[in-house]
Amino acid sequence: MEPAVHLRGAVSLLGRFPALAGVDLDVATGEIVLLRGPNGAGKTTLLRCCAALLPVTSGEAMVLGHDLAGLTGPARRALRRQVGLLAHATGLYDELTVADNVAFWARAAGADRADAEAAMTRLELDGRLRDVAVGRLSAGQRRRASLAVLLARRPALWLLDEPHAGLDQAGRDLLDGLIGDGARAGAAVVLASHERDRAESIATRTVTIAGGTIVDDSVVGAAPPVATGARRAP
Amino acid sequence: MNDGTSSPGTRVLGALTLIGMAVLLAFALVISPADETQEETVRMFYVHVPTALVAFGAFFLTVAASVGYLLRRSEGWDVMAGASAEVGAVLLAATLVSGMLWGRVTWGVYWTWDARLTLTALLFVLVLGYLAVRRLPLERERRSRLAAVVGLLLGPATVACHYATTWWRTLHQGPTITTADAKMDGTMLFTFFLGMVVFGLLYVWLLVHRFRVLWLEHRVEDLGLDEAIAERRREAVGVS
Amino acid sequence: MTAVLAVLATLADAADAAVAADAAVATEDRGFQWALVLACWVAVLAAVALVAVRSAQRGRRLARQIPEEQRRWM
Amino acid sequence: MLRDAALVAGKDLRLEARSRVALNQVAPFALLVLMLFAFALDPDRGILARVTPGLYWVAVLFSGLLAVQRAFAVESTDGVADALRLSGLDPAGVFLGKVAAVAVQLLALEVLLGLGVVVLYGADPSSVALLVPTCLAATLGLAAAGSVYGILAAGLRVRETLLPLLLLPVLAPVLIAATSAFESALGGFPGEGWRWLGLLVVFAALYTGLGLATFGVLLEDG
Repeated sequence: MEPAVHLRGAVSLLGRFPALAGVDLDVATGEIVLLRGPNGAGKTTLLRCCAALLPVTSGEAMVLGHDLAGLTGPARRALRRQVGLLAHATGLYDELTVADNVAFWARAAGADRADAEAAMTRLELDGRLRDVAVGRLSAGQRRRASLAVLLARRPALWLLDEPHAGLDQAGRDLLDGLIGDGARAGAAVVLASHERDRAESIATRTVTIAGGTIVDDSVVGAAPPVATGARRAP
Repeated sequence: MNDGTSSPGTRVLGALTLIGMAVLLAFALVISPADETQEETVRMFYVHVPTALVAFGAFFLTVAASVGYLLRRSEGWDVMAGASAEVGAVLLAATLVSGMLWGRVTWGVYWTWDARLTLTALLFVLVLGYLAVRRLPLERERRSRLAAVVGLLLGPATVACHYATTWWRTLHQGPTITTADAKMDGTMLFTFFLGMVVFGLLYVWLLVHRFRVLWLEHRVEDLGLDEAIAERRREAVGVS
Repeated sequence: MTAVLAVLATLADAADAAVAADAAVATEDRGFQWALVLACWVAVLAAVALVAVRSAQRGRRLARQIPEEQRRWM
Repeated sequence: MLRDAALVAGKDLRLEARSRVALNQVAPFALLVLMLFAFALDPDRGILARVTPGLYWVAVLFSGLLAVQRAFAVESTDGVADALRLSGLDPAGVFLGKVAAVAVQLLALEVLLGLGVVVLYGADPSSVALLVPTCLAATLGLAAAGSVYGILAAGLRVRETLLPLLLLPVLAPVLIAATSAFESALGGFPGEGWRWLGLLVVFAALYTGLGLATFGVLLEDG
């Protein structure tokens, strides 16, 4: 089966700085890859390249069956629609409520209102928080709202940049459960994290990146964890 | 002599332009007669009208090259659009200066809201905006793309501005100014066409040089990329 | 743009005032016409020359930084 | 495309309903401009009445600039620009949605400013047949051109200064045409105004078409 992500010698420039200096990486569907490495190693750039948000200047880059080189409008849109990116920024409109935000982004990706409601329920945002403007949420609550958007869009490739940051214990457990469910449902997951213990417990593979290249790629062999939340998966 | 943006071709072109300019100056300032109605001020037209027309041509090339870039995404079109806009901006400034000085001596004021003068001023601001986009500190590909769209939009903007300013002046029945009311004799006509040729040559000459300067800027940007990648990879040593 | 037009309008007003003083002389005086004609040509040619010289300097500085084979037009 | 447009427009109007930036900041600003003009020009000598069309459209232009700036500021904060690119929305749909939302807000502003010039400057708005279509066409042109340049400048650090530089000269024909059409209408000789209305319609159609064609390029990595 075709890997979800296939990179060979991928170089990506930020201005004149080679943030990625030749990356070789394959991620299969159903895999949970932990991406670790020091600050400035290229983790975020790698995730953004996989989302077709940054151009790969040279080298091979295939994501979800699309060649990133020469990707034109409609094909690029089709690819991006299947990618869920959880970045440091929320990607939400601060002045809209959680419910409005999740509904808008879910519907933009072709999902319907029911998907949005189910995702909010799953992230425990269906109570009081539902009608609160995103700008007035705490950092952890915002992260949950971003996760709800990701979940509602049902992406085939999850790109999570420091997903545990800012979440409380319950939130982290919930997130781990979601990641496990996603992978079992056939999504490929790449998560960049400094929190080694927590991330390693869910990852099926650990990849170390430094200086814009992969320096270590080892199979951990952990089975995806079972969802811990009492609620049913959406 | 690989020390700049010259080549045998541009040297010949440059020599032709300079000789042509000298001949043009002789005709414009000495040989051609003063006009009956406009007297000596007609000598400004030999610079005013050619710079204006060539500047419009330069604009047209910028628009065309921008479209070319959007279709082909090749560096050459992008650089061509930028180079043409730069030279066009200089020529437009020359048009404005000569137009204002002519206005000063003929109408007694530096500026009137003549349709053509207003259009030229608008175009000048439009091209300044375009050049501002070209100087944005962005990744080259993105900057080229934004510049190409702005360059493409110069076309319809010019057309819209043309109709708006023309109707604006004619419907308001302000001072109607026709610049072509002078009766031109043979020498004057020859001087005018010589001016067109010389400023055309000047444009092409400058265009080629600016194209090469912008091209070199890109090459300098690319410089040391392999070295930078190797250096970046050395950061990885000892991390795993 | 409006700001620019406003500035231009102000300039025009200022010019108006200055011109009002010698308007009568202006149209008759050929010396004055010649002065403006020369000013016009000098301004245009000087501007073009300035741009050309600066461009040449920049081209030379850039060309020195890159290897020979990338300057094949020369 | 139209579904995406409706989605984006609905989202923008909901955002305005919640934040009330246009209502609480842009509208008072527009009225303030009208008052400042009255201070700057002597209102007793009929100058104000003569230049009402121009002042009205200058006020609309500046408020429109603020509205466009606001409409695209919300798309460039906190990862929203990335989210928009990942959303799968059709760029042409996003463009139409933004145009529609900006146009609706501008039309509301124009009604307010219209009341303003009637009350403050004593304008006579009886030639509705020309005034209303002029407003509609000018607004569409303003919103379309504004959206093209708005998204172009949205992700940039210099957007507050770059947008006026790019947009205002492009909108000069709209200012000239709308002002002239209003002059004809208010001056009681509407016949001449139809030609200007034609120019406004062509401008609006032109920039809507250009926006549909180029928005994908601008949004791709904008």
